[in-house]
Amino acid sequence: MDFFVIMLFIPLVSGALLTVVGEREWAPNLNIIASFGTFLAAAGLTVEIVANGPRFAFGEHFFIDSLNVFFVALTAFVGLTTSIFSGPYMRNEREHGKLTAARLRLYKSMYQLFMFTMLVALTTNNLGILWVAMEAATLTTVLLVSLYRTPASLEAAWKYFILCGVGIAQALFGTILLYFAAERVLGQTGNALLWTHLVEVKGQLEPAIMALSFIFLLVGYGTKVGLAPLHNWLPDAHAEGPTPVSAVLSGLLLNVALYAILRCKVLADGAIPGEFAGNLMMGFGLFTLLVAAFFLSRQKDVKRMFAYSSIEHMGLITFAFGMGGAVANFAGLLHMTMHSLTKSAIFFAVGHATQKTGTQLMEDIRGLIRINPLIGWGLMLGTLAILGMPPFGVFASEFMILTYAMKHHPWATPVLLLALGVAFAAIFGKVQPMVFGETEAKRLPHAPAITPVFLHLGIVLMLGLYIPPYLTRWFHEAARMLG
Amino acid sequence: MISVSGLLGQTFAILLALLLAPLLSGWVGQCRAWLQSRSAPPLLLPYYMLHKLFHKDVVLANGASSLFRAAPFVIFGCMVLACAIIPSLSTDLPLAPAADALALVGVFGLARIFISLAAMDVGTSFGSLGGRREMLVGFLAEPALLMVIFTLALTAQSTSVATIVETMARRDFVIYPSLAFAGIAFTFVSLAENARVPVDNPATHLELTMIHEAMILEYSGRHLALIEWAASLKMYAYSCLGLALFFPWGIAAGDSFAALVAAIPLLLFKLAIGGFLLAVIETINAKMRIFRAPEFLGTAFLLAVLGLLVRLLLESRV
Amino acid sequence: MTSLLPIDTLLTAACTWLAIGLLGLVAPRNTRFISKTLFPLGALVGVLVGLVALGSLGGPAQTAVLVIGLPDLPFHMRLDNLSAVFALLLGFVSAGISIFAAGYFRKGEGTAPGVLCLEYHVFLASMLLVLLADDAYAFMVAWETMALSSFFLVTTDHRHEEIRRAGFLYLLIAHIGAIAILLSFAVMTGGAGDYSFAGMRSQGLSPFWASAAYLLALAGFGAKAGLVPLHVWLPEAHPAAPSPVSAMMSGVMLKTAIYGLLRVSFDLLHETIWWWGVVALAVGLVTALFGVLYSTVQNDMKRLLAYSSIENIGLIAVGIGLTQIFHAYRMEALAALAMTAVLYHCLAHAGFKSLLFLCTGSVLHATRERSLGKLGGLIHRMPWVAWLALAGVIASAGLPPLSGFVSEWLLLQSFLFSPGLPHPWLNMVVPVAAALVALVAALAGFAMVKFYGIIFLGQMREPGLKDAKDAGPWEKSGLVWLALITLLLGILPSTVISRIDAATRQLLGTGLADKLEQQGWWMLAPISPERASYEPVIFLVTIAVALLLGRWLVRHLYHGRVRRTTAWDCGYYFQGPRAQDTAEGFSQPIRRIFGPMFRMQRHLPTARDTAPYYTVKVEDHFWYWLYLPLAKLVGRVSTLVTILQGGRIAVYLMYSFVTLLVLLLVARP
Amino acid sequence: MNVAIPFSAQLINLFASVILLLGFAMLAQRRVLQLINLFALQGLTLCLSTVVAAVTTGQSHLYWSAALTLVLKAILLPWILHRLVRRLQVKGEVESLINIPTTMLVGIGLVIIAFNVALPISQLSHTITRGTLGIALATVMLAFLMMITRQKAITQVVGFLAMENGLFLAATSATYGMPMVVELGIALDVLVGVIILGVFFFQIRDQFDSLDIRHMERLKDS
Repeated sequence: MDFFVIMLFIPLVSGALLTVVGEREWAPNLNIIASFGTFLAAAGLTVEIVANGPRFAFGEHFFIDSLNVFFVALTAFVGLTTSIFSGPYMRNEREHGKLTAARLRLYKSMYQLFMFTMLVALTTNNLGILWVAMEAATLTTVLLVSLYRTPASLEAAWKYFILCGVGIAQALFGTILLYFAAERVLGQTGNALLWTHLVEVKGQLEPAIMALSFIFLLVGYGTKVGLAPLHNWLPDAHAEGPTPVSAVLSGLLLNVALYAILRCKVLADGAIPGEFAGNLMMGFGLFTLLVAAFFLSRQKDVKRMFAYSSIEHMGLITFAFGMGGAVANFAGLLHMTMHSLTKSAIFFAVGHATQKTGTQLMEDIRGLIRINPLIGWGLMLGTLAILGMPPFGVFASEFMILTYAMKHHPWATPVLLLALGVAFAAIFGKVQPMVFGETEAKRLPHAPAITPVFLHLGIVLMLGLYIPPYLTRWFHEAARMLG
Repeated sequence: MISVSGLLGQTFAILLALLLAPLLSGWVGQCRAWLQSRSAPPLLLPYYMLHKLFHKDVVLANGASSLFRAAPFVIFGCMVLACAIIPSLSTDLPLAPAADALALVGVFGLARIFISLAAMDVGTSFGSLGGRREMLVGFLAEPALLMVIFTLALTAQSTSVATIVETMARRDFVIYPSLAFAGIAFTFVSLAENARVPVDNPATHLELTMIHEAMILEYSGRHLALIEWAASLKMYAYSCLGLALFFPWGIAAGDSFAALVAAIPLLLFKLAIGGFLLAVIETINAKMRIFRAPEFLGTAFLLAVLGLLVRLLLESRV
Repeated sequence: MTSLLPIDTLLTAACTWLAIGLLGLVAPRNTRFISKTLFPLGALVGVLVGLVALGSLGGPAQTAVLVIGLPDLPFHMRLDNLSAVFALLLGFVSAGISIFAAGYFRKGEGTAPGVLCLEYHVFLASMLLVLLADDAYAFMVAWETMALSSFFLVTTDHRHEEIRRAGFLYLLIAHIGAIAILLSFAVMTGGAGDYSFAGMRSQGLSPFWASAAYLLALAGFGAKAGLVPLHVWLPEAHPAAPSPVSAMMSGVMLKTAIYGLLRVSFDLLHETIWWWGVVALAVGLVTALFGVLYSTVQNDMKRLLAYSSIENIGLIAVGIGLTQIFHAYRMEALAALAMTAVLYHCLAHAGFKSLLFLCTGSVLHATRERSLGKLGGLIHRMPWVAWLALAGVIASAGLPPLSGFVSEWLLLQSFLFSPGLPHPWLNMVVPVAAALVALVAALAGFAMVKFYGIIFLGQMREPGLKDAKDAGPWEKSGLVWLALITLLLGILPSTVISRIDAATRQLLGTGLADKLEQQGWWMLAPISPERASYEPVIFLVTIAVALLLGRWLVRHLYHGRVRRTTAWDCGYYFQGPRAQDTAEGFSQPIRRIFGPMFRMQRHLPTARDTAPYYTVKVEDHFWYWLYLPLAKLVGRVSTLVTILQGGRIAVYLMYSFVTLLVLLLVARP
Repeated sequence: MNVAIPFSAQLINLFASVILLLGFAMLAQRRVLQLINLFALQGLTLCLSTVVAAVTTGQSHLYWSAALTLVLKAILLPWILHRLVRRLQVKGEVESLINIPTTMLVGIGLVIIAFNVALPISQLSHTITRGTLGIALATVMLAFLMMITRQKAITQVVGFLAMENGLFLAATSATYGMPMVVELGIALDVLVGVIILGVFFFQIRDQFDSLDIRHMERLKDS
């Protein structure tokens, strides 16, 4: 059996199945089982790739190497934990009368389809299909964001759709230009959009076209990553969608978009002399980081705040990849992993917290540690982790990024310092009173799933202190591929 | 190391201090009376006082704690130590290495802390007022004294009082302007530290102006005797320190017993002059308001620092 | 298996602390098990750490590499003499605090005891790891874990708004400081990318980059130590924390910052530039003066002590600055003297300040009161605490014969021998600095008299104080332990210095031990006995003999009758507790003399007031000069930035469009 | 630069110019239904241009591409949009944020920019229709401008689709079309997107009683 085929097959089929069977008592479990199956297949695929090296699938249209298998594993894992989390969460939402059975059906099927599109985007070798999958991921999540059908969620979904649609149209223009450049070298074959072919001839691609193409790709996919000033859809979509969706948007979709940029950056770097792509990314990264940090201090809605935090971290990661080089790439990959795990854990905790208190306004949430110590501690530790406090793993990557920046781009460090400081003050100043203090407790109809929160945080903690050697090799391999 | 004559000299110096200190107080009192055209009290009045106080019962306030009772002994012990290490007759003092000039300031500080705490112990209005004022005087006087000592220590390249005195005594006669600054500062500090006019008035019981007296209001009997004795020891110590630092001639340098004996009349003479001058100062000055005291001591501090700087500017040969 | 090296023992100790902490989670609500079993165990480990560190002093440096850490950067550990001195401090002082804590933590005060136990022991272990860390990553991990665990300890009683605020401020400044430290390390790695300390040592940085590294380290470690103007968290966090935690933070944690500063400036940076010393000296002086002045006007006993800690850290920084100046001019003997003063003051302050904080803990438990204005006369009800606190007070005031005096004496000595520096400006400035140090020392006495006098002496200001109970046996033993440390450090300086001299020699290449060993153990004469000497034992014995002899004579020659009656007080009729000085009243002279140093809001009663009252509120200028404007600035920028998110989709599209256009027009490969 | 241009290339350039002209027309158009018709016309022109390219080069998949364009862009999508407008009873007039003449001026500026950006690249092309790359870019930008300036949700969607037209033009003219699988994928995405949008319109109207996007400005931070 081919792990890869199974991995793509399960979410597609289960998505269809969930649409057909509708909302049943066991539907959430089916969702979890499907995600678990995807995760197992992804794990199997990962082991296979780590052991045997890169491979193709479906002719040359899919290509799995150490770079994307890493994202695949991460996506499948977070997909699994999110599905576990969403079980009791969505039931509670239904009890609270926010959702109907039909919506829950839509949610589950779209969730699986969303996983499918992301996995396709991650594994495809064809930059055109990558684009198609990204657009499809947008479409599925638009429906997820507007799940509550409230004016706010509709507005958020509309903005999400239009902004990301336009963004991704620009990415398509970039892809066309890329094809245009590739065609001159590879000829009128179907191979001219295959990354593996492109990367072999990247030195011969016309620099002028590649520069233009990269600008379009960066602006296009960058909209999806949430780079400022293209980020405007992101806080709305995160804040108004259901929390599991916020978790996967923040933890996974942003990563996938950034992955697309990274694949293109490899080509641009090969074609364009100098550090054109890297400089652009560094500029965007720093600007995003700074802007997001200042946004943070003005937030009132907890999910919105953590959405800005995601923007901030995406800025930092983009900056890291912009610097380039094995260390920075490694740090960037590590930071993506840590951010995905931590941010989704935070959203899980936040989800339960908002359900408990019935509000997303931070000033109305108090004393979580008294309502439920585990949620309280989960949110507190998750926040500290995302703020880069050791011994959590986010610090490990921030450590590498900061020291590397200090060494190679010392001019950037004051900006980094300022942004991280402001972000710390903003987030921590708001989360601390939410967790601490006094409150009146309320019980939820369905006991929250706390395991995913601490599972994620446990992994993040472990990775902060000890990164297993095979993981290191894998990361190094991926970082090396990025050049 | 420690010679027999040194030990003898040390013991002698301590005994002399214990004996002479009340006399010095008496002498100053007498001089003051003369200068103010009053009939003078007997020269030995302090001794009578001590005798009387020792024989009286101790009357303790209800709120007094064990610290209150221990303080006079601690203060007395501190003053004895101070007198032991200041070369009054000879510089050959076995106890001298125990505390150099900085530690000497520390000894005075320790005594001050104890007396202030004791003053606060009973919990009366005047007691805490006195304690506070004493600390106010102290925190300005102490650094000024330290600076004076620094100036001299720089000249002598030592903070050991004995070494300073030896260096000062042995030097050729050169005019050190810094010493003038230091001397004036030292005088100011001494006046403040010993509760003399213009900072405090040892003879007053006018409640709102007093410092030292306010602190010891609740003491009686032997405790009061010890405190009074310690106060006179302090004045003696300051006088000897001033004399030793600024007029060191005549203090026996070695362990020769003859020189030591010869130093006694000279010391008495110098103390008599010093006491008289103190009386003069007290007579021609009026007591200041309490909030003038910081300015007064601040001036002392400033002068001492100036002395130090002048010393560095004009007299260093680096 | 080879024999167990000290470093292995210390690492095991750190693990044991962690394990003890985790054990606390087994039965998080079982106060008895946790306080009477786990905390004493922790104390035992502390003693062990102290002994091992003591034993390893003077030996060669030992290293270890752990499996954990980053892929290319496993945790490097190293025990050298500098770490050993501070590990010694950590071990012995924490032992006393843990013993005290065994009696202190009770049910129903904030966080569950089990969680508290975890936080506390993680705090201990992380401090030990900070001292042992030998690469940037291990150091930062341990450093921030320390900050984090102490943050949770500070917010133990998180129900109070101001405690949460204090914790937030603390963690914020600690984190910003940590980023500065991180950048400093990054600079020190140079281009090599080797983050181990060994790699940093071998870097020959240019003066510019070395200075950058030093200044970053000064800012970073200064934020943790409480150097002005990064001190603001300290007077908030210390009062907020439970007393054993305040003691640990003030006594031990601040010293880890000093350790870091020493490590960077004398070990990792191979060259010292003279003006670094001037910077440290100036910052130290300002800090010391600021700290002591503010400590005199505080009305909360723990705030008073917190400001006093700021003062002491300032003095330590002065010493470091002096050492750097001497070291830069190759005057190694003097540098060694100043360095000894620094190390000694670290030890001394750790002892007496934790002693004092623990005493406030006992007072707090006995009276539930932190405000000085509501205490008084506790010496009658709590004699143990009172007399032990007196030891701390005397040491803190820098008076002989206790520990504080020794370090101050050494510091002044090193000032005294400073002339001869080949720099005329320094020659002039340094004595003035000495004068300020003297002033600070004297003011510290004022603050301490206020602290002690108002809490323990006088009449009880509140009727409730009559029920105050003295500390329990566990608390007492902790206090006695720390008082003993203070006493021993006070009277055996020569012995102690000849032990810690190994660290001085490691950092500067020369030390004081040779000279000290020529003289007896009782004598402290760092240069030569003719130049300066101090014999605390003789000093103490002389005073004691005079005291006892006096007492004996008085007892035997005169009768020893004592009568009790009401106080005399010049015959003044009203003698209630309100007649005494209040805490505000006591510090009135300071407020008057140093008025411009404080930001004061005063209300003075007039003669016509029907209900006259007097209030004074003293605040920190730095809030208004630095922090509030900064916060306002961030707020303004945030307001500007949020314009970006105006809600109109057309505008959002335009951002995207303009970005694209700008890139198309401007960006060129 | 006086090279004789083959007739087919002239034809394609003509069609491209028409597409650009239609882009301007859409920018200037106030009525929704007319806008949709213009969009359909643009799709048709695009299809014709693709057919010419297919005939000239003999690339068979370009025929498929042309057919796809015809069905999707010229027939299906306009039809769906028409139905939507009628079902939702969108009022005829569309207000613009900036008045039309100004928009046109900005549009001309954009065209200049687009031509200049595309010029160095199109010279590298060896296809017969290389000049159209600039026109494609200009079309994309004009559509973008339309999305920015129009206040109705439905006009934004038309703008979005017009942008896709520009992209298709770029794909066919500069590179003789993308690989078939990609084109199919893109077409599918566009179709699904429009269907989802259709569903969306109803939801938006239910919640806001209007399709005016000015109602959707409540999520903000400033």
